[in-house]
Amino acid sequence: MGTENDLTVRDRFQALLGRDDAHLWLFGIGAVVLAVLPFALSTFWTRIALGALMWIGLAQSWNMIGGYAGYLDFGHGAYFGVGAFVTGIVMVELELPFVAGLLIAGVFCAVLAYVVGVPTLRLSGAYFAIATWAFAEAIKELALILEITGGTYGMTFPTGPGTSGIPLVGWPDEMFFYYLMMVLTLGTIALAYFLFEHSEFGFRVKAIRDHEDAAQSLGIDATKIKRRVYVISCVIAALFGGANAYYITFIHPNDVLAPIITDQMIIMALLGGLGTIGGPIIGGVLIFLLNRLSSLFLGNTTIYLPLIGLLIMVTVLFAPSGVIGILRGEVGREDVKQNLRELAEKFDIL
Amino acid sequence: MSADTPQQTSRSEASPPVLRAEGIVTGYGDHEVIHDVDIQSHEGITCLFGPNGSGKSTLLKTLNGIVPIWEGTITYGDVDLSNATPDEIVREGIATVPQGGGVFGTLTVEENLRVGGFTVSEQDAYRRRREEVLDAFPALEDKLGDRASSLSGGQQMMVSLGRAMMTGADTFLLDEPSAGLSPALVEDAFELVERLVDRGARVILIEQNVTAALRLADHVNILVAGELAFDGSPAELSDEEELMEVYLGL
Amino acid sequence: LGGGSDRGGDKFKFGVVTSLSGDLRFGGEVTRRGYDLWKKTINENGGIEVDGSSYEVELTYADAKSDPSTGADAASQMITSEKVDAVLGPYSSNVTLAVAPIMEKNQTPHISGSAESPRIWEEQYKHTFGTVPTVTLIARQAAEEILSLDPTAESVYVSGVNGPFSKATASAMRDAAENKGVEVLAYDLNPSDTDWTSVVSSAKSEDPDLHFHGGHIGSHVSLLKAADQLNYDPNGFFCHYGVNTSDFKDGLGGDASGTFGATVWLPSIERTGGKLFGSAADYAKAARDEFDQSPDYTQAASSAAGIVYQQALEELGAAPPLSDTEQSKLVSILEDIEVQTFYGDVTFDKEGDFYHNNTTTSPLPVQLQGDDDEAVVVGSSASASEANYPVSE
Amino acid sequence: MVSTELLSQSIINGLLLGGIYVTVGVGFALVFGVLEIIDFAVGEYVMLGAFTGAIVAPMVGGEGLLVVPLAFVAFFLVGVVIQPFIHHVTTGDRPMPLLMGLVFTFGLATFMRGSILTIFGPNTRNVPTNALSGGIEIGGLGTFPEVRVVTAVVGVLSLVAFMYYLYRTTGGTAIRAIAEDRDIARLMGVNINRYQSIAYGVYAGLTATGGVFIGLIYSAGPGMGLQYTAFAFFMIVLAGLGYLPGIIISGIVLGLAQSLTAVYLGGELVFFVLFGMIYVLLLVRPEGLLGKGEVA
Amino acid sequence: MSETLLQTDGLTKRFGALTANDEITLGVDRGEIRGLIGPNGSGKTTFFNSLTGFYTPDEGTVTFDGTDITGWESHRIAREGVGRTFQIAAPFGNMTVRQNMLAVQTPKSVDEHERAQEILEFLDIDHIADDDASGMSGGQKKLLGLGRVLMLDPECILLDEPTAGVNPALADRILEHLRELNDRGTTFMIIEHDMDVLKQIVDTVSVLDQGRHIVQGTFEEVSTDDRVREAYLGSADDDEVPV
Ligand SMILES: Nc1ncnc2c1ncn2[C@@H]1O[C@H](COP(=O)(O)OP(=O)(O)OP(=O)(O)O)[C@@H](O)[C@H]1O
Ligand SMILES: Nc1ncnc2c1ncn2[C@@H]1O[C@H](COP(=O)(O)OP(=O)(O)OP(=O)(O)O)[C@@H](O)[C@H]1O
Ligand SMILES: [Mg+2]
Ligand SMILES: [Mg+2]
Repeated sequence: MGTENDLTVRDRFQALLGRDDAHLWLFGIGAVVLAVLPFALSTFWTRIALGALMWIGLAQSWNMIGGYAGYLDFGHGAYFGVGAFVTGIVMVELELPFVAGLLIAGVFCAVLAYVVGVPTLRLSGAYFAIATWAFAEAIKELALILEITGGTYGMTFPTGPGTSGIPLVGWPDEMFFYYLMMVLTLGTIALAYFLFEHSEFGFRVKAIRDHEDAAQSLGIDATKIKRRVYVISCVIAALFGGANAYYITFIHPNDVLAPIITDQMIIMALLGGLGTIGGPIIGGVLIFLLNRLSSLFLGNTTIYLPLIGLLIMVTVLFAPSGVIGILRGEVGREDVKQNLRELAEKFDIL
Repeated sequence: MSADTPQQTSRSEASPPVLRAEGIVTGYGDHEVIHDVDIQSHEGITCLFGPNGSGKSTLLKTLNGIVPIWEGTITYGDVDLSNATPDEIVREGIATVPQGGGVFGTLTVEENLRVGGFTVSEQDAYRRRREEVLDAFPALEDKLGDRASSLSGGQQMMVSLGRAMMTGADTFLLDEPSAGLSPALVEDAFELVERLVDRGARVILIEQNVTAALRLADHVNILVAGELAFDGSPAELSDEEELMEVYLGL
Repeated sequence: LGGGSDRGGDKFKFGVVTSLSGDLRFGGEVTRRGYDLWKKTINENGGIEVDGSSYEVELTYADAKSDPSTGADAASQMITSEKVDAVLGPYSSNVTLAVAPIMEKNQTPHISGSAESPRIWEEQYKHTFGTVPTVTLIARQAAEEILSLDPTAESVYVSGVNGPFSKATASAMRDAAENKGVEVLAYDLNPSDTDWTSVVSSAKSEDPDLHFHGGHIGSHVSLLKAADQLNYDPNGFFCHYGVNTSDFKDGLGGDASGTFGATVWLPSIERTGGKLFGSAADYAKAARDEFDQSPDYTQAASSAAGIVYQQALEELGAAPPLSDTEQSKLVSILEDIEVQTFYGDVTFDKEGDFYHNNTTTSPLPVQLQGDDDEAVVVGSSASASEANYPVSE
Repeated sequence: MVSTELLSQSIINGLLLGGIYVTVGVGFALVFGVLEIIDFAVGEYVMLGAFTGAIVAPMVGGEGLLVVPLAFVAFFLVGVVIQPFIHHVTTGDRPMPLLMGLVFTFGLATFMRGSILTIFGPNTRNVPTNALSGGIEIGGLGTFPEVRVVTAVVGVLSLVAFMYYLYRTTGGTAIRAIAEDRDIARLMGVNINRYQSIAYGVYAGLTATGGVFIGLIYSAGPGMGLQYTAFAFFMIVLAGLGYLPGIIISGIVLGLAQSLTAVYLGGELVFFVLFGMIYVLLLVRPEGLLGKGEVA
Repeated sequence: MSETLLQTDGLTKRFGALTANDEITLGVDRGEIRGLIGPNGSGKTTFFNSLTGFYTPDEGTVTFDGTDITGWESHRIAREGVGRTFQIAAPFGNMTVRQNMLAVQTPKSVDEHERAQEILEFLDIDHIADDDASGMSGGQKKLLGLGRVLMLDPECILLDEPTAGVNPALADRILEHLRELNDRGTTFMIIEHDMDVLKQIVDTVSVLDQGRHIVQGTFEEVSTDDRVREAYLGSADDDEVPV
């Protein structure tokens, strides 16, 4: 090995990140790798990859409102589910192709998010979190009793050639969905980057997160900016919801509107690193794979549940800025020791 | 006014021990803020001046145990307090009046005093101290049942000082007690500090209201960028024209 | 990474997609015992015989984690990575409904030993079959028999959980009552984790002769506990699914006695018998030896699903691994198959609302009786025991 | 055909259901209002309490009530040990301490639920009791299930005990002082670690005790916690954040809404009505039903 | 030429039973520096909050440059030309000091980066420009608050105790800069408890007591007014001991 011997992987990673155009490079390389990936994978692994892509996108969409704007949206999954059902209703009831369903779902959820956002975004902190949670639960219960969603019997999507509405692809197979998710996810990441990391808009969003009153006094229209972020992030969740529904072909309120959908987005964003571009990517891949592949490594047991629980606790304890914090070198051995020392002090309870 | 004839307690007869910090180095995270500073509580009022961000509050917080020190020693008389926790330090007889008073707004005045006397397990001692406090600040007597947040700024400062007295301390650490108070209340605040000293206490006082504080000071320290730029009497300070002008705006 | 290794041809390989974790883990475990026992027994007997040579059976599991999309991925894993010859299906209709399309896409045969929801068969999936008659049939027939017990009930209160399986069950119960001309006082659907005192209070004020309830075990337990707390006691409770499980009996801690249920199979039942296990009793013994607990009908139906494959493969006469055309042929064989088993006779409907569902095996009402709450068949069938009715404790 | 008996029975059911929610809400209101912890594990303490009942009761003669003191002490100790971790993640220079606490306890809840599921399996278990079974009929009014009555009484009594501790004792005053400003409380000589641990321990113990009762009423299952977590949140919102006595009102409102909706509007609608109501109430009255809560 | 820039008319704000601002009628002329004094709790900060849209006044109107801005949202008022600082420092804690400056909604024409740097240098906090704002000392946070409102560059700036807790040497420089800005046309209203500061800088002073606007005049007039002495100054300019 040459003189670069002394550089650890982390140093190199940091060096790369330090470059001005690093993000562009990473994004480009990532996109190319993703584009050729399915040719190297079996159908099963393609499915896993597309699942991971979807969760990255979902985690990033939550990160927009939760991480960047600081509004803990505990009902984000509602839009995933509503997107799924609207897409389905358009396809089943109106017999329109999938593409139309997805677009209508996007528009529908934009309007819904706007209408919901106006009163709900007036709340903050725990109030906002609980309100959105209750909202999402109410939506789920509504879907269970409505006729048009299939109620508790769920909804089956039309499949087969022609249902997608995209002439190039006949029968929508895994490849189709892989590229669909890839486009959605890369689009989400690029959007998040330009909105939050590459414009004054991003500073304003963060200013609102840190001190809303002060932001207002400096001419920042908090109401409008929050609403914009909320609508964008909800529409993204809805698009993923619609795409996923057509892919799975069967949806049920208890599945696509389950609170665990939101919980996962939050955990992924947080574990990876809140309010960053890379965080949800890392967190999304990590948690999704752990969830989906745990049985390959751990056998058929539920032991992965307590393990995920532990992983979350340990991350919060020692790497509050998430895995991205570790990669950036914010969490070194010294910090862990320091953390342990401080923690030990808190056990002085006698 | 009772200020002239303070109730003599057994404590105030002997001068309290000296609180002495030597070679203090500390900071936040990796960022060192205080670089090898010595400071001690002199007889009467020891003032600590310095520009914003020079580390005054940080230094004070090492003395009361909120900020742990990286290097150096802190002693109180012959007790080593270098690694002591805030409650141990309070029990030794060192009380803090935080910036702005820091009263517990949702608690009543009485309850604030009770929290102040938290370390006092003996009922008699507790009652005696409470008497002393009400003696020193008669204005509080009518307000005992009121929420502390409903009091005026000056009254809140009385609560804060009274609460510190409840701990039974004879050394007081005060962080900008006059900040934000109206002129009448600034007067009050300084008068209250003087009363503490009259009762035999030693005080370390951070102030930006340099003019007023200098009138009371028995000893002056000036902290600049985490290092001690001056350590001496007010009289000696008046010779240091440059210091006075650059850091104290005088 | 990449595809699964090319498998050798000495064994028939079946993929099992079922929920081994998550909310449905209990049912998933039951199906797993059924599939495992079939595999063990057939391998002890030398395997599946095709053209004179025998091939052992290999099962490979994938956990659906009670989640449809995980189930779909698991199914895909079975087909594309594990390259299985056929698939044994999941527990619960939601997961089945997500797995079935994968089977259609890959034209892989798929038999479920436990799915009972009518929704599955309405979709008319060509490659999916089920050995348990849909709950629409089970609940209706059992209900009709219970309604015929003496003294004949004049009114019934129907409650249920608002879930796909449970709602189908409750509505079948209601249909049964309407068929028999019994007054249905209410048809009351609730979320599964609701507080059942409301249902009980409404029911109590209606004062029905019988109370029918469609749900899973948890809701039965809550309902019956609430009934106990509010001193509500009609002549009998009929709950489906799962009164004959330890989960139900443990959950009620000794108060389960007298509850009516429905089944298509019991260890004590008389069936023609046939392949692999000579009789229901033989099967029950084998199951107890293996798992140390009595099998219920879901487990039996899961084992029967294996036996159906066994006979179909014998008829097909192709050695493993099966080619795509052989898999398609296997599906056509399944469509026409008639198998006699310890579980009962199995055939699959070829059209109608129960397309590819086995509607041949006949359902029976049961009741928990005696000190250890043994389930016994009651009603009009030849071997039926005397029902404890009106139920006294 | 409106039966007054059914109406009064429904009201009884609603009130007693509210009593069950109170047992869960009390401790939660304390840790939320005083320690500023949004504890996602609240429902899991209920679950653990119920499981303790299911497992220990058969060893003590099949009487679930005997498990209550044990559950309280055991989970008090568990809480005392867990609190320093939560304290650690919600202080210091961490960004968004509220979220950190929330996510940490989310991990804790996942850990608890997953462990129980892995160790004991998914089955529901009975928590037996001989002392409390059946209901007391009061002519014209309806039936009062014994176990539910006792639960509601325990819930209200623990609220009273909490209020007494917080407002009448020095330790309680110290806890309220900590709630306002941890550092200043330390400067008054309060060992904040100890008092926070006590508060959290009492919460964990009480909630687990509530869990034993809930196990007696329903049964114990590893997945039962989630809905109580949701209800605990809604309890404190309706009560008005930080306003302890409001817990009684919110229990009553939730219980009655649930019971009356089920009987008069239809069981399917129960949770839709409940969640919808909570959402709308939060929008129009974030300071709680009584208007005594603090609004962030 | 004296022309009224900011005018309130009967402005009233109540909190429950407490009337924190009681029919305050007060005008600030274009180009002047107005002092606002009064005892703690007399309603000064509330007045600022009512002016800038943080509170909706119960009664009365606010007019700025001829436009009625009563009840406007605060960001609109800020863009209209009324900037303010907070008594309790309110930095955006999870951003760097520089990002705090860049977040401000500035007019499109200026080079934000250059401007931010100039202001940070002037306030003597440029050395920590790329540190997290949450780690600043009390005084530094105040300075950042001032820096941000200077970024906004409004026609009229309301300062809530800009020098409280600020080192006197720096306080002097801040005042000097305010005067400079004032010379270039910015109008100020300053809440300040330090009489020495006020004396140096203000043109006129308004005094609030218990929510009411009791006196207005030059510093000299006001500081010798009996009501003011009684309510506010106490023994500061007097030898009598307050009761
Ligand atoms: N919690 C903290 N985390 C990180 N850095 C801090 C923290 N508190 C203070 N600092 C830094 O330490 C230095 C000293 O701060 P300190 O508060 O002690 O100053 P000070 O002399 O009291 O100033 P002021 O007069 O403005 O109150 C400052 O540069 C500040 O940025
Ligand atoms: N949001 C609020 N809710 C209730 N009461 C309030 C609120 N804001 C201020 N008050 C009350 O209104 C009165 C005026 O407060 P304000 O903050 O305006 O005083 P101030 O003149 O700025 O005092 P100081 O000089 O101490 O800053 C006080 O009695 C205060 O307690
Ligand atoms: Mg300071
Ligand atoms: Mg003010």
